[in-house]
Amino acid sequence: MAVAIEALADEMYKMVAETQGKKNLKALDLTKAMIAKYGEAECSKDDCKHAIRQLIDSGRCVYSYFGGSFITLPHKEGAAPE
Amino acid sequence: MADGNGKPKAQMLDELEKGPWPSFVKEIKKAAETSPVCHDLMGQLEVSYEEKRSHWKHGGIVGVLGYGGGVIGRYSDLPDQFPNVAHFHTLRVNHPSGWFYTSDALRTLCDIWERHGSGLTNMHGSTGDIVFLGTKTDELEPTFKELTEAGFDLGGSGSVMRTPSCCVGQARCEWACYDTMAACDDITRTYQDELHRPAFPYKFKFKFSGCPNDCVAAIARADLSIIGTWRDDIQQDDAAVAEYAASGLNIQKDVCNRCPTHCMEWDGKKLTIENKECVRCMHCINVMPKALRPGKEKGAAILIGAKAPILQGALLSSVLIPFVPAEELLDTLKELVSRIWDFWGEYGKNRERIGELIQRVGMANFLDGIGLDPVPEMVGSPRDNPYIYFQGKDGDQGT
Amino acid sequence: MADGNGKPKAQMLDELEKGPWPSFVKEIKKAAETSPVCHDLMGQLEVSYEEKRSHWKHGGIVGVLGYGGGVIGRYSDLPDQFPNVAHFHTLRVNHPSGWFYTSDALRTLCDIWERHGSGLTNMHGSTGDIVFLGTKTDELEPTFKELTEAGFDLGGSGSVMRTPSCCVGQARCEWACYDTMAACDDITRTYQDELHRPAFPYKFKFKFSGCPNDCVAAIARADLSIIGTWRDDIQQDDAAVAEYAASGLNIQKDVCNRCPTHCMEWDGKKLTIENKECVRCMHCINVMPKALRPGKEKGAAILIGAKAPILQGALLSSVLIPFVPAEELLDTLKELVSRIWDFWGEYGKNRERIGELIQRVGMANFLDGIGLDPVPEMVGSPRDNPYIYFQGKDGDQGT
Amino acid sequence: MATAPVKRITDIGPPHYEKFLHPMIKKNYGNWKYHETLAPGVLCHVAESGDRIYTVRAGSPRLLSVATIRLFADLADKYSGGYLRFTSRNNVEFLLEDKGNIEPLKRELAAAGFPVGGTNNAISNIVHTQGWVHCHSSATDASGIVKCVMDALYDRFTHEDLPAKLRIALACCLNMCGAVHCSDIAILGIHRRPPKILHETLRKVCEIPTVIASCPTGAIRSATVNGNPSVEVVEEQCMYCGNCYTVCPAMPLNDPENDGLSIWVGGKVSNARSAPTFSKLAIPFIPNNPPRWPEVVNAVVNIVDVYARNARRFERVGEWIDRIGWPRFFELTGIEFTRYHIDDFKYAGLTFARSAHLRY
Amino acid sequence: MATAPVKRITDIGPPHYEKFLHPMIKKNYGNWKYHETLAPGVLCHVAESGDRIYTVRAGSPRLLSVATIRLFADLADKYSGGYLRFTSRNNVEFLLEDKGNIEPLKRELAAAGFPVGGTNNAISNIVHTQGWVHCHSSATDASGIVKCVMDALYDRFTHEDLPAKLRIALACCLNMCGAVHCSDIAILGIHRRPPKILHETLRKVCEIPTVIASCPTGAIRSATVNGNPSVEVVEEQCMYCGNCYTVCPAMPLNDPENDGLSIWVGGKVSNARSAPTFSKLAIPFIPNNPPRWPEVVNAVVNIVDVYARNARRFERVGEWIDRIGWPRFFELTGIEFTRYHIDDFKYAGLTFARSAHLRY
Ligand code: SRM
Ligand code: SRM
Ligand code: SRM
Ligand code: SRM
Ligand code: SF4
Ligand code: SF4
Ligand code: SF4
Ligand code: SF4
Ligand code: SF4
Ligand code: SF4
Ligand code: SF4
Ligand code: SF4
Repeated sequence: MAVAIEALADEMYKMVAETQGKKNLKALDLTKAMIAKYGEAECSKDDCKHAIRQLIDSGRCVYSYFGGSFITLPHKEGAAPE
Repeated sequence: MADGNGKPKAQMLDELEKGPWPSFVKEIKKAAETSPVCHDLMGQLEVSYEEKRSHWKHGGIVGVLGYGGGVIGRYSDLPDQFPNVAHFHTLRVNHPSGWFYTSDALRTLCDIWERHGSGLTNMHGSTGDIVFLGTKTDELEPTFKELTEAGFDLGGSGSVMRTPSCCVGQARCEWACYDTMAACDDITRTYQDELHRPAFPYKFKFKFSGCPNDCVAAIARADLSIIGTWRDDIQQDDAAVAEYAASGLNIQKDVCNRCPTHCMEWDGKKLTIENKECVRCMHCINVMPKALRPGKEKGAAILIGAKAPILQGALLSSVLIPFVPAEELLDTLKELVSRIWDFWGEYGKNRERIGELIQRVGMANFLDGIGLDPVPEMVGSPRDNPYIYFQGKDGDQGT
Repeated sequence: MADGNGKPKAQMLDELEKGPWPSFVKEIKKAAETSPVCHDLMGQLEVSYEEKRSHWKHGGIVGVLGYGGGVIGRYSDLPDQFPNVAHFHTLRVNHPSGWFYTSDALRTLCDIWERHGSGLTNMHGSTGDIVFLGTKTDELEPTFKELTEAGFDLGGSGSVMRTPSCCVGQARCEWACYDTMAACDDITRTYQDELHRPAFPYKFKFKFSGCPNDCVAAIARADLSIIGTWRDDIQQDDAAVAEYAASGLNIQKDVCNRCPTHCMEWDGKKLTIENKECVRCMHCINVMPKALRPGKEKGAAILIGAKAPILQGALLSSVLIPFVPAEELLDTLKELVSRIWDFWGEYGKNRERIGELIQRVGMANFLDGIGLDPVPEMVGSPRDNPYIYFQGKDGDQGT
Repeated sequence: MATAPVKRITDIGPPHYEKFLHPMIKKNYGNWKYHETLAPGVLCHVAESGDRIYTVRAGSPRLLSVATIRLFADLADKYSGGYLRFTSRNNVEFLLEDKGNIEPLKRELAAAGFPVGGTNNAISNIVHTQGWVHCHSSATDASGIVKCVMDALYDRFTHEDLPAKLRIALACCLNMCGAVHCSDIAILGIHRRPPKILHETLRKVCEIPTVIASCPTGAIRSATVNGNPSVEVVEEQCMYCGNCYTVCPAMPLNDPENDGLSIWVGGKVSNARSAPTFSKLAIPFIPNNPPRWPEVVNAVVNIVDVYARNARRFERVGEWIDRIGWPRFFELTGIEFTRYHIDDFKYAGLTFARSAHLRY
Repeated sequence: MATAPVKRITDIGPPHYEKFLHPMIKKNYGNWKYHETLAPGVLCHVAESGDRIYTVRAGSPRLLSVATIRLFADLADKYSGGYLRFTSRNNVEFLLEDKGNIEPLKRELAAAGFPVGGTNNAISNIVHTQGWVHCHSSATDASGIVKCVMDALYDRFTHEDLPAKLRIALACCLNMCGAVHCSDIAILGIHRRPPKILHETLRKVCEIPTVIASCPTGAIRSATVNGNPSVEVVEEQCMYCGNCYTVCPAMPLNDPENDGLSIWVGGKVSNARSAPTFSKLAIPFIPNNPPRWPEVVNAVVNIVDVYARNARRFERVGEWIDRIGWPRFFELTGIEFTRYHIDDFKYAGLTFARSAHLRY
């Protein structure tokens, strides 16, 4: 049975939260991790895409950019003035 | 500046109001009339001019909700001195194909930007977007809201498909071998998700040129360069050729001698083109537009891989599909793109453009990966080194 | 073979006696008439033909006393079956410049080789040596003794200067822009030590061609390629040009259109060469030898770095000194060579040819190392990537 | 960041271009027959139907205030039925049905300070980037230099008297936003010192493995600084590309004394005659000298002038140099040939002069 | 090895060439004016002095017995005052003062089986290497293939009816002894399997670090085999260059089933017209098929014939292909284009078709 989108999103969120500050994750990293975990049959690329979209649209995560785009927890920018 | 709002005079920048070419400093000053932000921009820029260095800092996280691209975060490193540009983000607004506008559309954009930002723009950015130059984090979402309500959307930034662009094509050019504007618009629309939500290893650009003159420089700066061309013979009007000759054009010297394959002959009366050897460079057509025209069997070549030099040196796109008839172009392109993106997603490293990936894994492996057969049109010439990785198992006698 | 000495018949090799082109099998058989070694060579070769593989083994250490080059050791891997070729070393005998001989000199060589080896030769090896093909270890020294007594010496192998070679040059060619034979002979003689006693990181080859036709393929296979050329204008005999035209040569098509810089014009009567743009390719001269000749101010260009593909891909030599007047050539060359060898000795790795070293350290650093100034003639074009290592310290404003 | 409004509109893409097309263009779309040039900056495209559309192209500084855009809009309303477009080189084009409108439009543009030209064998607008106006990465300004160079080349924009098209582009750092690497003349901002390392910031905002991996020459190594993990740069291995700065804001390369410009020549994009090709190094370094950058202006004008005097008809800069050879290019322009011109990057060997084709 | 004799002569170099020069050559050395071709293989060089020297060039198998060399010496005595030379492509040239000797010499050469020709737009001798006659490294034979190909091209040697010079070369392994890499047509022996490792021998005769360093692709790794240090080869990374075998005899590549030949085209050495250039891959693999290698012979003859029919005057093979394009070369010759033709080595990217210059 396919993994629910919400469950994927939660799991992705956990990954992002855990690696925050240590390693920047890309959408592709999250997708590959989920597929590795559940297998392509249970969790398609498209499912992951929807999960990421949910994660972002809900505001739980945001995209960041440092030479490449990553998915991260919302936070105030280092460069932004106080 | 002269308006005495307490800021130092921009003496160096004032020098750039002189001279006949339109002045960007005048533009900033014009905008300053209604936008205080522009005073601080002038101020900080004057400091840069004095110190010979940028005073901007990276910004990585700002954007509009749900999108991962379309906004470039930017902060001043002199925020105390120039508080109005402490934030100075840009919005990249997706331009309409071919950069066509009505006066009303332009005014709508102006109004939105005057309300929410500096009132300064680039028409356009190098990728082709309408660039709204400088606003605060708070204004991003409201600007976006007004833009979408007016029918505009953001363009790309980050690891996404970037805003595709195209030459004026069939709208005003007799040489366009396919409908560049339709193709550009269709691809932009089809891949909205890929444009707004970064899911790629790095950026991916499309550019559409209607003929080999390549008026959007697709071959130099697009990961996928779609360049119009034709398959049959150049259309030739002998009477018009004669007119050019009569009017003083030196056909031997300026046309035949400059043909890269020397496949044209001019005997003083009749121009003969050995079309089999013509490489469709456009030169003769460019010189004699009334006499020569691209053939009737029109379409495009699809080339892959161009990019700027960072990191391993610049690349030009190279031929992937030598010819697709105009009618089949969009289907072929979409089918192809999905396979390319899959392969890239699977094997591409962070910040690795498709052209770099192809170089790393080898073109033949890339072709295998996307399911295309090798054809000689893909190479300038076959390999000259003997370092061939033969496939297959022991005892394989074939090639 | 048909002589019934107990060896299997060479049925496959016999097939190679057929056909109009002179047969190497016939040569081996001729030699077999006086040399039993050749029977075993035929035998082993027939086995190779049957099994589709070489039956020779490496042999690295044989040679003549005091020399580190000139002999290639070779052993059979079927010594029991073919004891006469259990050892089958070759001697590389340094040929006279231009491969000129008298009948007597040839007979002397034949006599020596018949006494001491297989009686088989290569006239000549790819580097240019007389190759004495196949003898035993014991015979090396006696062969060498007789050779030197007859005025011949060994050529190169291993990490030495290899036997230099040259085109026929001024001995029989009207185009030779310097005396290739004298230069080749002088360099060979000057560097006898470097030829015989391996002191380099790897092999080093010289080849001398009298003009850009490059009849010894210097640019493709010599570490130092000396190619004759001229600095002034092509010598032109208008009457002779007219004769060629009259005799049916299509000067426009076959000469002017094929000139790489299109610097020739033919108006049906007069040929005009824009000599400033001529790249001295030789084509027009080749086609009309009676009408056109190299200029009078003759000399050579010195190019560096050619080699076969192992390991990093083949290299062509590239321009190091664009022009040296013929009179100064030998002095310049020797001065240059000593600096090049010093640099190579200092920085070259084992099995690194000079061309590979230059690529590794960069041409500019190499030029610094040998004390030559950069000139634009050295490059096909300047760099197209922006990855410049600027020299000098902080605050250095210069270039 | 604001929370999503109920009916947030997203992913609509740009407006469809058809809405913005002049009726005559819509009618003759895909059916143009040929074109003529009426004057520099003024084209006439003739359709199979016999219809004629007139294009008037005006130069633009690209950095435009809304005031100026509104001016263009007003001019469009007055002369071209409200229809206009921008070009791939950031010029503005008015699309006129009525030939009689050409001259009045040109007059108004002139009065407002916008030159008409840039077509055919003219120098068109300079494709350029952000510079000190917006980019953190810039080794020089963009708009300012463009202004100075175009002031000097003004007549080359309004006249079509060059041997062929001549395309100039400027990028303010090695990222080369724009088609700078394939321009007849490219002006490129360059750094010449390795990045400084802001160890404190680095610790907070950068991933060390990513930083190390970002360096194409392997010049960045991990290091412990004041007891904390950080990185160091092997200075001799750095060629100032700025890639580390792109992935890590704590490694700025700005250096007022050593930043500056370089000039590149002979690139092209079109397939006309010769294949597209990269620009090659002409001048390795010119110091930043704001506000008018006289050295850059002189360098560019000199190359343009020498080209204009020497090239044959239809020879782009690179094609001209191909014919006369690089030695003569350096001789004619008086530019010095240095060690920096000799390639030492990936394909270095292939750029050496690997033939005896020599001109003296 | 023998001990040194008391008066051992060393380092004398080759005999000075002057001793071997025909008196007429000595007299006119450096003063030749022009030359003419009297017949294929027969040249006449005319000196400023008016003197004429006649050259008769005969084909040779290169691998010569002393018997044949003596035959040449005898012919030289009879017809050319005892003077002769060999060419850079291993032909023999007799240098005649007396025009009347040309025909008798040609007759005697013909009788002895040595064809006269190879000049101008003929196919000259095939530059080649040792093959199974002497080299351990060879993936194929040399002399045998050359014999078969030249048998088939015999008329192309004795006639000068090609569009231009056509140079063929053969090398029996990737070391490419000879100018194989710059030939109009090159025949190259290739291995297609990684080396076998003779661990016992390796232990005794090879230095492991040297072996590892020898591999250009880094395919060789150290390994412990039967408790002893040795190496292993990552098979997918090996492209069979044989360099490890050159430095270590314990890593032979011979493999009768997989060794064979490849065909390369379009290289040249001369600077005439186009610059010197490398040969490019035409046929990736042809199995060894001794004694007459029919597939190789047919492949070469086919390319020569197609070239002869299609090229224009003075177009070398590579120049012809440049004009017609590679797609048409493959079409006209019927050779299949495969993945192996696409470069994936160091400069791969530069060999892709980086323009829209396309022929259909
Ligand atoms: C705004 C714009 C320049 C302009 O003034 O027009 C621009 C600005 C930046 N570019 Fe660009 N690029 C812009 C078009 C280009 C182009 C031209 C094109 O798209 O046709 C290129 C060359 C083509 C290509 O993609 O290879 C280009 C090649 C780069 C690169 C090098 C990419 C590479 O793979 O080599 C970088 C570096 C990076 O991505 O980290 C870069 C990075 C950047 C960044 C985001 C700087 C950074 O490292 O974060 C710049 C933000 C400047 C700012 O403050 O706004 N920009 N950039 C152009 C986008 C406007 C628009 O959307 O229309
Ligand atoms: C409007 C524009 C396309 C657009 O959608 O915006 C355009 C429009 C035309 N181009 Fe272009 N080209 C345009 C950018 C380009 C570019 C891209 C660039 O400059 O970055 C190129 C490639 C440049 C390069 O090679 O570096 C380009 C290379 C050409 C060529 C080839 C010239 C050559 O000999 O190399 C032609 C043919 C000609 O001019 O003879 C051409 C011809 C034309 C024609 C004549 C086509 C036609 O029949 O309508 C158009 C009027 C040209 C003129 O300016 O004389 N167009 N053209 C672009 C105007 C830019 C500007 O404002 O100046
Ligand atoms: C005898 C020899 C030099 C030597 O010292 O041994 C020689 C002698 C001449 N060469 Fe050569 N070339 C000789 C090897 C070469 C080579 C090297 C090679 O083949 O390995 C080349 C470079 C080949 C290449 O480019 O791959 C060579 C490229 C030329 C050319 C340029 C042809 C072209 O169009 O590319 C000419 C000019 C011509 O033939 O028009 C030329 C012309 C000549 C002339 C006409 C020069 C002269 O005026 O005497 C000589 C008689 C040529 C003929 O065969 O028709 N020679 N010539 C070599 C004869 C080899 C043989 O036995 O066939
Ligand atoms: C005999 C000869 C071939 C022939 O049949 O003519 C030859 C034979 C060998 N060559 Fe060679 N090379 C011969 C001319 C060449 C040439 C041509 C030239 O000198 O003009 C080349 C290409 C030019 C160059 O130097 O790059 C050549 C490039 C090589 C290479 C690759 C070198 C490289 O840097 O890429 C090797 C491999 C090596 O040195 O380990 C090699 C190695 C060898 C060895 C020593 C094999 C080995 O690995 O130990 C061969 C010994 C064969 C044998 O059993 O006699 N041979 N070799 C040629 C020398 C005869 C002579 O002295 O006249
Ligand atoms: S690329 Fe070709 S079709 Fe498009 S505008 Fe330029 S000339 Fe016209
Ligand atoms: S399009 Fe180009 S290649 Fe074709 S005939 Fe015209 S000039 Fe020649
Ligand atoms: S290289 Fe030139 S000088 Fe030497 S033989 Fe050939 S044509 Fe004559
Ligand atoms: S030598 Fe070559 S470049 Fe010079 S004029 Fe003759 S054909 Fe042209
Ligand atoms: S070229 Fe460099 S400095 Fe200029 S806008 Fe692009 S990234 Fe910024
Ligand atoms: S600027 Fe470039 S070369 Fe220098 S350290 Fe940074 S990434 Fe490396
Ligand atoms: S090419 Fe290879 S096999 Fe042939 S002789 Fe040279 S080293 Fe030996
Ligand atoms: S044959 Fe070449 S690639 Fe293969 S292991 Fe040996 S050295 Fe490496």
